[in-house]
Amino acid sequence: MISFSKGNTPKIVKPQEKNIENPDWIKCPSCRSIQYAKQLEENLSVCPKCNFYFKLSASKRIEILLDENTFEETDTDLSSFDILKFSDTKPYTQRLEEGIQKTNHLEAIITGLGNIENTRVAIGVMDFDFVGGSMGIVVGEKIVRLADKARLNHTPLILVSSSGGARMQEGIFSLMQMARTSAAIGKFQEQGGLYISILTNPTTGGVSASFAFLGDIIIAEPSSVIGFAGARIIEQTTKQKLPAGFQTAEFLLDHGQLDKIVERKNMRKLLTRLLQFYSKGKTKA
Amino acid sequence: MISFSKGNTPKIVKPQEKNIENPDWIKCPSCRSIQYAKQLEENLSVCPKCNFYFKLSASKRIEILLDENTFEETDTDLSSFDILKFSDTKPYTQRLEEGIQKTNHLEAIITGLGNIENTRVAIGVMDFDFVGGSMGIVVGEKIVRLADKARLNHTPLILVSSSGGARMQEGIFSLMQMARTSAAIGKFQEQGGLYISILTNPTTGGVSASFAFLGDIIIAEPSSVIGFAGARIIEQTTKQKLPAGFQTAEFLLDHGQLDKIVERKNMRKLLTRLLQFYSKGKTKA
Amino acid sequence: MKNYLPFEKPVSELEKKIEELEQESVSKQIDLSSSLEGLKQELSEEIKLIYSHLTSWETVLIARHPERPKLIDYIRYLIPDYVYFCGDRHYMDDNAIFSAIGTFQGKPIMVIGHNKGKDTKENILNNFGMANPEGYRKAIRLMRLAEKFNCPVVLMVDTQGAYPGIAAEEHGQSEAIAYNLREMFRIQVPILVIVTGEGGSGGALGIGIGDKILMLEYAIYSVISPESCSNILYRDTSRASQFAEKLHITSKDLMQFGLIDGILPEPLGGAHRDHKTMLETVKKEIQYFLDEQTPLNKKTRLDRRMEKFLKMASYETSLNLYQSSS
Amino acid sequence: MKNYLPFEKPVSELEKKIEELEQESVSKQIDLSSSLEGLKQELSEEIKLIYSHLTSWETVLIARHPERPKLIDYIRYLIPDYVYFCGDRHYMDDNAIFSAIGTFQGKPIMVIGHNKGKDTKENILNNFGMANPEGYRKAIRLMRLAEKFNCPVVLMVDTQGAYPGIAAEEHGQSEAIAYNLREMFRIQVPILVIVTGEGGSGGALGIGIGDKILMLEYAIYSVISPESCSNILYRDTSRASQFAEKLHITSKDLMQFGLIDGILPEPLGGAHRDHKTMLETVKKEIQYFLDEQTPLNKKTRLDRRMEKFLKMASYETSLNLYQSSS
Ligand SMILES: [Zn+2]
Ligand SMILES: [Zn+2]
Repeated sequence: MISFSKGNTPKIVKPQEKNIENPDWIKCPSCRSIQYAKQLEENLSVCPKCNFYFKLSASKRIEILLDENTFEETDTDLSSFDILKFSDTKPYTQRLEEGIQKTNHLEAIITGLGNIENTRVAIGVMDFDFVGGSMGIVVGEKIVRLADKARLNHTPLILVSSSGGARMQEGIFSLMQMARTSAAIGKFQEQGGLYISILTNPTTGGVSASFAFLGDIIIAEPSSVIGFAGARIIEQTTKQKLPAGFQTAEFLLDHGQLDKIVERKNMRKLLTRLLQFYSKGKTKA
Repeated sequence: MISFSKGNTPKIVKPQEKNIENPDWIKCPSCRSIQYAKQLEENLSVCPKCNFYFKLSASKRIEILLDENTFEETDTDLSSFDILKFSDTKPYTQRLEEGIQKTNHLEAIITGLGNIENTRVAIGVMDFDFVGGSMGIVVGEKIVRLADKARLNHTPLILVSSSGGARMQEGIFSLMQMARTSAAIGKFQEQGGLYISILTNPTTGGVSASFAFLGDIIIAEPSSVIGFAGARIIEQTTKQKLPAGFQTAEFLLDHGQLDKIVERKNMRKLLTRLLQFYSKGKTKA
Repeated sequence: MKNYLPFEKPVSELEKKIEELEQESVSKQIDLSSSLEGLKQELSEEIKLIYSHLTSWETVLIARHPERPKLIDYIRYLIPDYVYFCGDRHYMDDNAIFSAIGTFQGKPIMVIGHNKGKDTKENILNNFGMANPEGYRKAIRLMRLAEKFNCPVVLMVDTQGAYPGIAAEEHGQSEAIAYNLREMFRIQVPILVIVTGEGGSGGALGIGIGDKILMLEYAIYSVISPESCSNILYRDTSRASQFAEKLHITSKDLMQFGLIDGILPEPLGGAHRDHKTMLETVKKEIQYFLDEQTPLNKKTRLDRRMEKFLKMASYETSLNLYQSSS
Repeated sequence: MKNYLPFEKPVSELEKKIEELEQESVSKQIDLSSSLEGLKQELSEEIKLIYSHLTSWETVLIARHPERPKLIDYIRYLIPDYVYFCGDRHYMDDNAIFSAIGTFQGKPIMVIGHNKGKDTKENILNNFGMANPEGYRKAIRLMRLAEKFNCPVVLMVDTQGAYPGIAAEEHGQSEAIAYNLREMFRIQVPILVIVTGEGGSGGALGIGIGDKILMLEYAIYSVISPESCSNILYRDTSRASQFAEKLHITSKDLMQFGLIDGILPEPLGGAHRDHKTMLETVKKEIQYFLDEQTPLNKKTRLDRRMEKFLKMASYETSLNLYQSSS
């Protein structure tokens, strides 16, 4: 349980096991094959049968991308508060609690500094399991602060998105995070900083339409759903059938929106290469 | 007759009358109505019946756009030479001669300084009757020099295009004028200069794909054909039927390529307004 | 008035009565001026009463009122000698965004805004003011043109949101909005943002960054429309009016949150009842903004704009707000 | 060799003879080495003879040779650890332009070029290296990315021209090329342009502005293809070879005109006969270019780039050329 009273640092409770009945076996939602959980994890949560990408927790993503034991998390004390006293099918505070329990983190993004093949980077990774990876005040704030850290430390900035968009439950405060993160990233880029944006399934709405699409380089994981408006809303509004593969990474690549689609297992290698080009370019001959 | 020997200033011969049989009456190629020449000229060479835009000579265009007696032509001494000793259905030198006779000018562009409602501008106007308004070394040079004059005199720059593109007969020298004019205009714009590009029928090829599309503001006359590749070539290459109105000003406006389409009779008024906004914006409060 | 909102029923009845009485007075040639006087007084008080107790949902309806002044009304009033511009230079001219330069009290300004139509025909042509990526790209292109003219920019926000269409996604709606969010912090001339009607989500913000942000009294600004919010959470729109309240979307809410710099009061009964007064209020406010901006140099202006947005809705600011309110 | 050009007939015959002799030597187990030696000597001399008397039209055919090294060959050789990038961020990824960053002798370089395919399938996929506006927009976007990486750019030109298509016109082919022509003068990192095959008109120039312009020996660079020139003037392409001559499109012509900075000699019989040697020549030339550029600061570089193009093909320069040649 977590206490949301005026800015206290909340206490973290261990998340519950997700599959109470049979935690060792996981069914692939795409090909319906049954995978042994450990093996699936070793395969970076990509189905070995059909290549379906399971969502990855932020911690796992950091483990995969960064050199071992180099990650120093920052702004760990920032936790969300129910600024609008919002409640829908459940109170917002309950959604926050559930997010914390599910992810073992205080918010939908983990930020910090770490190394990729010995190159220091500022990195932020979103976790969809935390209120749909939505961006509220704390997510926005952590990105703003991270961009600032990257700027001051002259390190490249990497953000891994996985989000349904702005967090409705914080209303207009969420919307303004689009402006704030874009401002901070602009400031960082203007001073020569390299920002690599990695889009994973899904990256939509207010996250897609702000920092996620401001990358100097934009990379996506295969098959990720990426877009501004929801497919259902588009269908309702336009009364048209959506084209095949609409809003997938592959569709966006064809339409010029992405630099690359890269498999999860090759992401670290690609980042390593790009970071090395960047640091070699910056060093005087 | 004109002498093309090493850089001598050529002598100008009066152009022949165009309609030897019946110079007072002109047939509209669009609606086939017969127009009294004087009247047509008073109507700015726009058919009063069907609104067809006859091509306008550079001198006439300057007369229409500028305040009376304010035009000071520059670089009047630049005349083309047959650098490749080129000859096709006729020798290039003959084409030049014919151009001079037709237009009473030494090249396909007239450049100079003048006033529009008392605002000083640098202006260049192309004349299609001179070798199809094509851009060779001299046209390129005159634009480069004009952009430079505009830059040094801090006046806005206006170019009125009417051209089939680069001048084949000067080969690769013509192609390089695309780079040169674009460079000069970039230099002018970078220092805050306002460049208004006016596209008239036709503006295509190497002129379209260089200075003509670099305007801070791009205005076209109605129905003008504007495009990069020739319609015939596109049809032959793609084996597709061209859409209705393809490569007309109206088509380009729909496709976001133009700021405005303005009737010939309103062009001076529009320029006046834009120039006044510009100079008022530049003056300190 | 042609359109009455549901909660304006007493108003419509009174206005009907007044009209009848006026006709009677003319046709029967009798003096009913004292009765009329009384009714008009009553009407005015009724309106005052209703408009002093508006719910958020009622405000939404006013913000969307078809007779509310539209972008083109402001442009015609503010810069009657305007010249408008088209096109993103790449793909399309998006009518959902309209932009014009003109002389405002002796100096040029550029007005760019969402172009809601004044009737159905215009609305269809302008896609109800819901822009495609090309609209956002046109907008930023013209802000840069404003830089060249060294003229301030007034951004007028009035959209349900960016258009949720197939081509919009294909052409990078996300990229277009994101790009503007970043680049508007670099536009060197003063930018005044006025939310005149609906401030709908990213589609509003996409032309919503500036040195000063104002809202008309009955304008709204929201991360999501109340209907969509209800739809997402309950799969129907029946709770829209509740969410209008919960989302805190009125000018008063935003002012309290410190997210806007001011509220422009609307004439009695809303801007749709009296265009002239509304236009004049906006005009004065622009003049006031320009005077404020005059002494600032470019660097100061851009630094402040950046600071403003980095501070607004920040963790610290919001937490303080939260703590002081609970 | 799979493809012989018409004027290479003696070569093809000799090579066939050599092949037959070699097969005979193997199958009959006899020593024909002295005969072979003689034939090979003859072959070499034949090639030398042919390639020292090439007409302009023959050069055109070599420049278009299907087995000539293509962009991807250069990229694989120069920057084997390359990473490529896609998209204009607005509308499409245009395969006709390919672009990759990689390590060249310890430092990153960005190579951007027209992407002619190595076979029919690739050619169809890549539209024969004829770019749409999106290709030019991708190119300039990636030159700006190169600025961020502080890495030099090598532009490899090899196109018949910008694509004459319907969508190309709709999406602003003119604007895209014009924009690049202007913006390439502002790219702050060194730019080396190498015309490797066909330098076709505006489509070539659209990625053809740089600090140094080189041509491969048998590359061509022309304002219009000889066929189109003939077609426009005589309504058929029968005079193409004449116009190849008249248009002065060979590397030697351009060098004499002062429009390029150097010619990269091709291996005996053209680059298509010996990729390795050609690739190595290009590699050395890039190294040489990078060494030249190292001491320059950004301002000097950009000033010189601008001056270079303003002077080249200027009235004065061209008139002098004309006068000294007549
Ligand atoms: Zn599977
Ligand atoms: Zn007519």
